[in-house]
Amino acid sequence: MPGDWLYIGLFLLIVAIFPGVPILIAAFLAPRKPHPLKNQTYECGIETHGDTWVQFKAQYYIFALVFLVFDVELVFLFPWAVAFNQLSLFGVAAGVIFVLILFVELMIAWRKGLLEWV
Amino acid sequence: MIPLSWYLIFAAALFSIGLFGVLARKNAVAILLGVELMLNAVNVNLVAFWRYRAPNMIAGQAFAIMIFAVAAAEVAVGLSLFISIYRRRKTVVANEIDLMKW
Amino acid sequence: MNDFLEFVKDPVNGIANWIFGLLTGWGMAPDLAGGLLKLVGAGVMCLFGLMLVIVLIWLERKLYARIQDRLGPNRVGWWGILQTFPDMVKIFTKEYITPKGADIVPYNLAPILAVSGVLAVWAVLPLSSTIYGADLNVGVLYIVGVGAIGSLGIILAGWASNNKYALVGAFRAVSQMVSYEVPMVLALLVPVLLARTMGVNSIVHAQSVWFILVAPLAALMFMLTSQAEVGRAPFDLLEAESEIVAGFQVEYSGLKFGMFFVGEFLHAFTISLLTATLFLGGWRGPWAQEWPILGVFYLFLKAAAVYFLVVLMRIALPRFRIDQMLNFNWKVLTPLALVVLMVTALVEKILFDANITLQSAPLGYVLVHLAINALIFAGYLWLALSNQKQREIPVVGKPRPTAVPPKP
Amino acid sequence: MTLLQFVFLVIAAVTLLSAALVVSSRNLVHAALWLIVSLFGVAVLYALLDAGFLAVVQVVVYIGAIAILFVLVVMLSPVAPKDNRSQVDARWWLPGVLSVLLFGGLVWMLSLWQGFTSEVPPVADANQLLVQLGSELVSPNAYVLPFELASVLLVAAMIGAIWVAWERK
Repeated sequence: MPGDWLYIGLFLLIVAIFPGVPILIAAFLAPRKPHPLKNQTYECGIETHGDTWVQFKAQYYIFALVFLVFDVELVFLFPWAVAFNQLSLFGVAAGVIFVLILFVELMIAWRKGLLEWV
Repeated sequence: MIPLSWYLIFAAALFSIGLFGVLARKNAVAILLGVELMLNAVNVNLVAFWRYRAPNMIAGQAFAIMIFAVAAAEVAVGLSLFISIYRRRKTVVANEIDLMKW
Repeated sequence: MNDFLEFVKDPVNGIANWIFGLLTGWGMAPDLAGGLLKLVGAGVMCLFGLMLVIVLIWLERKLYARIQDRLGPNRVGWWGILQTFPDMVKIFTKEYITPKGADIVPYNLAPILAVSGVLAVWAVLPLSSTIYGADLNVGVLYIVGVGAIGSLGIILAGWASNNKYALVGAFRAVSQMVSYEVPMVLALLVPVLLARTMGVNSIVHAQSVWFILVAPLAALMFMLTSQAEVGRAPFDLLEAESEIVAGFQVEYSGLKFGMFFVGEFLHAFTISLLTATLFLGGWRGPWAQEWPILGVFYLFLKAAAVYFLVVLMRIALPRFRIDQMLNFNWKVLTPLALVVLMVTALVEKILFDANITLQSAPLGYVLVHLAINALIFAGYLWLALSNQKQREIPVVGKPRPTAVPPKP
Repeated sequence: MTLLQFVFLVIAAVTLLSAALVVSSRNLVHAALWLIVSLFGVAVLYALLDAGFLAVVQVVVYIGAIAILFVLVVMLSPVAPKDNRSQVDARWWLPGVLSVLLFGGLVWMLSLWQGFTSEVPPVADANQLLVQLGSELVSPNAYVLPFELASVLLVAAMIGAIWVAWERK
């Protein structure tokens, strides 16, 4: 088991290095001729107007919020699924009720119109 | 092998840094970031105690999972309050949110 | 001769054992030699993944061209198979243009994250019964976790570019990738439940009958949602050219842009590999157990078949609108996935108590699960269609003829 | 010093450093990104503690969901990135002293405890642990009530949070 985690650690290190190396190599191969006009922000050819970081709709946030709650709850279910053979009927029912709560939650959000894109 | 003390000192340091963030930062989101650090420090402690003192009982891991749920709920509500306050009062500074302070 | 046969059956482990023997023979500590070998293995696996992209790009361009009644690349090499190499030379010598006001560190980190988030999945993929990196007992969750790192790269790219289109692309990426992760995780729970394990290799071992036969709905949902995770057509809202220029990658040039490109192609093939592994039996096939090298062949054959479907979807379907995309996720896939999970768990428990498992009575087991899946799907279709009638589509504007003949 | 100790020290240093940057960087997006590095370090520590499941859950939940939510909110509020004023209170030294005192006090109190330097006992196979965790989470003699309550809590939090954040027309 520790061997597996060692492999994962090494793999993550390599995975971070491998895409970086070609980018660095290309930085040496590529020409470098900066120009104030060239380095402008590209927004359809017209000059950029105003600040980029303007306020966006809270709608994006709400979807991320629903996702957060679902994600946390679903992670709980993984050990339940792994231990399925050892579970009594009560245990299985507890897990199913857990999913049912999620389902009801989704229905509430739907009925309240929280899932509409406006 | 790593002794338990290393983990405990690490967690204490992480908790203290988080506490500093909560007390010293002005921005409401930054305060929440500090709270996240503190919750993580607690989680490290729980898992370390489970591993070193009671590896046969799974309690430490189960508690840590509950803390994940609590952290998620806290972030969800806290950030929503932040967005709502920002929309009404155009401020993110915790000191300026003083409508309840008389 | 016998040694040679063993070597042919499993060349990868043969070479690994040979190097290990060589290193320890030189007096290296076995632990260190083992660690070094793991490092080399990880490096070879990554390199293999990245080299595969060269073939994939050619393959996809060729398929694209065939469906659009063109020839595609056909000048460099046989059937244009070497076309990618001149393209690489070109992209390597392109200038990096960093836009004014960009946040330098996140800006440069984003393309790396976009590739590494995909490549990291390969750490737990079993290529055959003996050729695998790590048989992690939480492999499935690991796959979900590193997927999150990939979407983080896209958000960073959009934010750090100091460009409004890029930022809109990043927001769309969040709402899309993050939303589609919910049914994806739900669909992944089904094979975990059926195999009673999260280890990817153990899931392959458990599939004496392919899980696509036991859980066809979960397999279908996994394919759809992972396609959305990749962010290709019909789910390519985050880089929709006609709406937000190129989305999060608009300010990238040269190989930094190329890395996003590589990441996308690699991701498309990786989800095919995952679908093949989790639902199509992975490396399983005739004699795959005795001849591990055959397992690699079977796995890639299955993955290629899935990849063909993925590419076909990309070519044939038009892009969703953002509200359609979110509705499809939250009002179609997620409720369906929740119901599938609940019913599968209950049926599985009843069958397990009645001692009908995949090992003891495969035919009955598969038939029951298939029937349940068909029932859920039929019920769902019936519900959806009966709701369809009540809904009316709001008319935005009256259609009018484009050319009205002038009145005399 | 063994390899594990070396890995622990490196990871702990990186985690604490990025945690310090979380509470001190002026740009909030950078603070949120440092938080991600810090959380990843904690995930590695879980893996070192033989809690592989928690390590991946940390990545899925914290980095995949909570940190993304933070980044999103910071990007949603336009003042954050260009606000170059000091982000800490004028009296920042007071919490600073308090934190250092707390750290010192905690370490001092823990060092009095005789279990402070306990060595690591053997642990069951990782897969067995996972099965144990799964069956205890839904067992009536263990954690089934917190398990279901966590679900209800998250539902309540989600609905409340959406209600608060919803833009009323």
